[in-house]
Amino acid sequence: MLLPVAFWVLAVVAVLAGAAVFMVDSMARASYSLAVSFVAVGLLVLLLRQHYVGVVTILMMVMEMAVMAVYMVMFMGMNPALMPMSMVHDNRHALAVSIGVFVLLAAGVLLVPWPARRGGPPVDVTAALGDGLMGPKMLVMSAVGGVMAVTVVAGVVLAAHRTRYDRFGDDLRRRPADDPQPGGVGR
Amino acid sequence: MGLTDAWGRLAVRHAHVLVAELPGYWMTRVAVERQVLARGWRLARSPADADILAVCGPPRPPLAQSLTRVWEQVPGPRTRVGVDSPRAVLAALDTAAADLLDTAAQRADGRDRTAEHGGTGRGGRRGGSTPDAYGHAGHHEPPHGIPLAAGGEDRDGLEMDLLRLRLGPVLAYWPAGLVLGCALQGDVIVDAEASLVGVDDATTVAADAPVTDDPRRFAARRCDNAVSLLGLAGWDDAASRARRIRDALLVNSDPDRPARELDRLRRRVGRSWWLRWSLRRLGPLDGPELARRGLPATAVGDVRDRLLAMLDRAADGIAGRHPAGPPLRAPVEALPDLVRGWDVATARLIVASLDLEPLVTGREVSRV
Amino acid sequence: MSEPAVTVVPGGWAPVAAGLLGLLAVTAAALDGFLTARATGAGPSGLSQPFGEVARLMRQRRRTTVAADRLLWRTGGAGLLVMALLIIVVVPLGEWTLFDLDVGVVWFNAMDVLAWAFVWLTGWGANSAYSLVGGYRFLAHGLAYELPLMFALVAPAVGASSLNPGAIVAAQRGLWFVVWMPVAFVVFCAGILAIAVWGPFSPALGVDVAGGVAAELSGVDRLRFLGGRYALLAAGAAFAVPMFLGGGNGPLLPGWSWALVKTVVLLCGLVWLRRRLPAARPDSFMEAGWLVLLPAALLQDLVVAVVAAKRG
Amino acid sequence: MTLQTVLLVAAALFSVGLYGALSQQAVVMVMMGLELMLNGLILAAAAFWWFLAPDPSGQVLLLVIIVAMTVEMAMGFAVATHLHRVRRADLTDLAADLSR
Repeated sequence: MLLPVAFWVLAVVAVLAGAAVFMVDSMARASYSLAVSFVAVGLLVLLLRQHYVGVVTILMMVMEMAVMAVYMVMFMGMNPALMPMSMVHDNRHALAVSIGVFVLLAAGVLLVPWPARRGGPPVDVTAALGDGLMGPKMLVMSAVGGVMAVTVVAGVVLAAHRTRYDRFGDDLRRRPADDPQPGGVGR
Repeated sequence: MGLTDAWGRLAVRHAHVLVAELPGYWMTRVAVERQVLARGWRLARSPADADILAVCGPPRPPLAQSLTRVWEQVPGPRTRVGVDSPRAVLAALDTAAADLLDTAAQRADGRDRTAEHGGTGRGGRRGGSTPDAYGHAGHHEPPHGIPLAAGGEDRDGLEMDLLRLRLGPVLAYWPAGLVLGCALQGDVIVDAEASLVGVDDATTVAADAPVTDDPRRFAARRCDNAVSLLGLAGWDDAASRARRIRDALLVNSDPDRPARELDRLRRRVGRSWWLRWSLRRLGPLDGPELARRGLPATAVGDVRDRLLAMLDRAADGIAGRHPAGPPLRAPVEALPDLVRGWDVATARLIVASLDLEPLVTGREVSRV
Repeated sequence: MSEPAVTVVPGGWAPVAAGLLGLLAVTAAALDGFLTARATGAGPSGLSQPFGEVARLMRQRRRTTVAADRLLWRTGGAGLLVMALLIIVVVPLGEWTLFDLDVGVVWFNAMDVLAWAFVWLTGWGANSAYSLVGGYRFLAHGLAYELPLMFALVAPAVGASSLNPGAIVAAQRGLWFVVWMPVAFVVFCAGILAIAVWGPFSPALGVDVAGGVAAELSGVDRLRFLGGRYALLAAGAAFAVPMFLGGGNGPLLPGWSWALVKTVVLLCGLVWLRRRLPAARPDSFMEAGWLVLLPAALLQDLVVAVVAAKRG
Repeated sequence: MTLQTVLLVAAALFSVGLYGALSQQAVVMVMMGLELMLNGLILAAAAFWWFLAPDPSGQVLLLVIIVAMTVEMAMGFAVATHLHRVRRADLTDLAADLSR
C-alpha cells in the first residue's frame, strides 16, 4: 500500500524538479531543484532495494549541487529571484527532439516484451556489491580508480592559475611560498 | 494576559543589545557592555539579532542616518536608548527593559512599520549580476533599486563581480567612527577607502594631545582592543577574560588582581598553538614599512605579534609605566593599503590588531 | 551476523526519539549558557539560556530583506533540524532502533552532507553581503572537512565489516573502537563540530561578518536555525556512540542508559571545546584538512584494514 | 511499481535532461542537462537490476554511471573555469569555434 504511493510521489517529484531546473529564474533555485530531483531518484533506488547505491546517489549529488551552485553564481552572477533568466537557443528544436526521444523511449518501454526475472536478489545486497567489486569485477574497480585519479589531476591542471613556479620562484627555492594569502600548514 | 506577561518577562531577561558607539564615547560603551552582561543579557551581533539598540553618545548627521538605517533593521519588539555618559547607563537599560515589556506600545510600533514599509528591515546590500554577460537577458532595469555589480579581474585571474560593502560605522569590535568602503570579490577586498564620520573639529584638534595621563585607563583601552581582536579571532572565552580585566581596571582601585589576571591571560594567549596557527603570517609589517606609513614601530610583526605586544603594553600600563610616543588614532591614509588583498576576516583582524586609541571629542565624562 | 544486533521499534516511537533529541539539544544549550555566563564573570547563572532564548525569539518578529529568496532562505533555516532528526533515525539506543538500515553509516554521511545545502541556502537566501560571505565560508570549510570525515567513517565500518550501526556496536563488545581508532574518532568529532557550525568551525557565523549566515535571521527563523545547530551537535554525538564508543555496551546499567550517558558526556565535551579553541579560518583550515586530516584519516583506515584482514 | 512504470519515469527524466542539454547556452546549464540524463540512466539501471536480473554483480553498472557523472562534473567545472579565465566566455555559443 505505502510502496506504490511513495513510488508515485517520488517519481512525480523527480520529474517535476528536473523540469524546474530549466524553468526557474535563479541559479540557486536551478541547481537545488536538480538536487531535489537527485534525492528523489536516490530514494526511488532505495525502494528498489539497492540501499547503498541509493544513499550514495543522495550523498554525492547534494554535495555536487552545492558546488554547482557556487560555480553558477561565480560564472553568471545571479541575485536570488532578481533577474529572470532565459538563456536558451534553439528552443523549438530542442523541445521537438526531446519529446520525440521520450515518445520513442516510452514506446520501447511499453512494447518490448521484457523477459521474466532471473534468479532472486542476494540476501545482503550491499555485501554482494562489495564482493562483486572486489572479486569478479575487480577490473572495473581498478579502471574507475585510475579514471578518477586522472580526472583529479586533469581538472586541477585545467583550472589552476598559478603553478609551483609562481609560488616558489623559478628555481623552486623561495620559502615561504609567495601566496596571496598564507595557507594553513605554512608551506 | 498573565501568561503573556510571564512570557514577555522571560524574554526580556534574555534581551540582546546592539551597542553603537559614537566617536569619543568608548567609556560609555564599556559601561553599557558591563551592565548588559551583568544582567545576563547578551551583546547582539547584528541588528536582526537585537532587541535593544543602545546608542552611546549624541548622534549627529551623518551618523544619525546610519543609526536610523540600523534601527529600521531591528525586528521588534524593539527599543532604542541613548546613553550619553557612563553614569546614565543603569537608568537607560531599565527604561529599555520596561519599553520592551510594554506590549501595547510594541504592537503599535509593529503596526506603524507594516504600514510604512510593507515589511521590516532592509539588509540588502548586495549588488547583483551583469545582464550584459549574456546579452539577451531581457531586463536591464535594476530590480528592487539595487544597482547591478560591475565585473573585474580577481587575484586568480578570473573575472568576478565587484561587490561594494561598507564596514562600519556600527559594527561589533570595530573602531568607532571609522568607515571602510570596500570593493569585494567574493570576500576578498580588492579596493578600500577609509574615512572618519561623526568626528568634528574638536577631535582633530585634540588628536595630538596625549589620550590620557591615567595609566590604568591606558591599560584598559589596550584590554578593550584585545577584546576586539580575540573576539574576532573567535575565542570568546579569552575575549571575556580581557573584558573582565578591562572592567576591573576601570571600576576597582585594587591594581593587583587585574595585573595577575592579565598576566594569566597573556600566558594563555602566548601558549595557545591554535591561536598562533590561526593568526600567524597575517598582515605582516616590518620596520621600514611602518615608518613609511606613519605607523608606530610597536606594530611590527604579524597580527599575533601585535596582540601579544598589546597585552604587554597593558601590563606596563597597570604597572604605571607609561609608554613613549604619540598615540595611534585611526590611520585613515594607511588603512586601505593594509587591508587590500586580504579577505574580510583577515582585514578585520588587521584593523583590530593596530591597537588604536579612541577618538576623543573631549565631551565624554571620564569616570565610569 | 546471523542474529540481528538490534530490535526495530515501531514508528510510533519516533516522537520519543525526537523528544530525546530535543532534551539533548536543550542540555547542550543550557551548558553553553552556563559556560558563557561563567566566562563573563557576572550576572545570573545562564542555565535558563535556552528557555529565555526560545521565549525571546518566539516573541520576536520575523523579518525579511529586500529581494530575499524566501523559499530557499526558510528551507535552509529549517533544514538543519530535519537533518538532525533524519540522523537519529538510524542511531541505535542500546538495543532499540527506529530503522535498522544496512547502510546506516552511509546514511549518516548523506545526511551530514545536507548541511552544505542548508547552511549555504540560509546565507544565500537573505540577499545580504554578510550572510552570503558566511555561506561561502561554510562551503570552504566543507571542502576541507568532508573528505576526512568520510574516511573517518570508513574506519569503524571496516573494523566491524559492516555498514550497519547495530553490527558495528556488536563488534565492539570487547574493545571500543575509539581505543584503536583514535585518529578517526578525532576527525569524526571535528566533522560533527563542522556540520553544527560550532566552535572552531563557526567563522560562517562569525562576529566579523555580523553573524554571517545568521546575520539577517530573526524570530522563529533564527530559533529554528540555532535550534538546528544544537540538535545537529546532539545527533552527531549520538551517532559517535555506536560508531566509536561501544554503543550500549557497559557494565550494570541497561544498554539504552549507557548509550545516553555516553552521548551526554561527548556532547558536553563538544560544547566545552568551544571555550578552548579559537576559530579555524576556512582559508587556513583548507590546507590543514587536505594535508593533515585527510592523510591521517587514510593512514588510520590502512591500519584498521590491515588489522581486519589479519583477523580474517 | 513495475518495470514499465519505473522505466517511463526514467525516460521522462532523460528527455527533460536532453531538452536542457540541447537548449541551454551556459556551460553549467548544459552540464545540468547531462546530469539529469544520467539521473534517468541511474533509475533505469536500478530498475533493470531489480526487475530483471537481481544477481550479485549487476549493481556495478550503477556505480560506473555515478563515476561517469562525477568525472563529467569535474571536467565540466575545470573546462568552464578555464574558458572563463581565457576567454571570459561562459556560453557555449561563444566557444563554438572549438568545434571547428
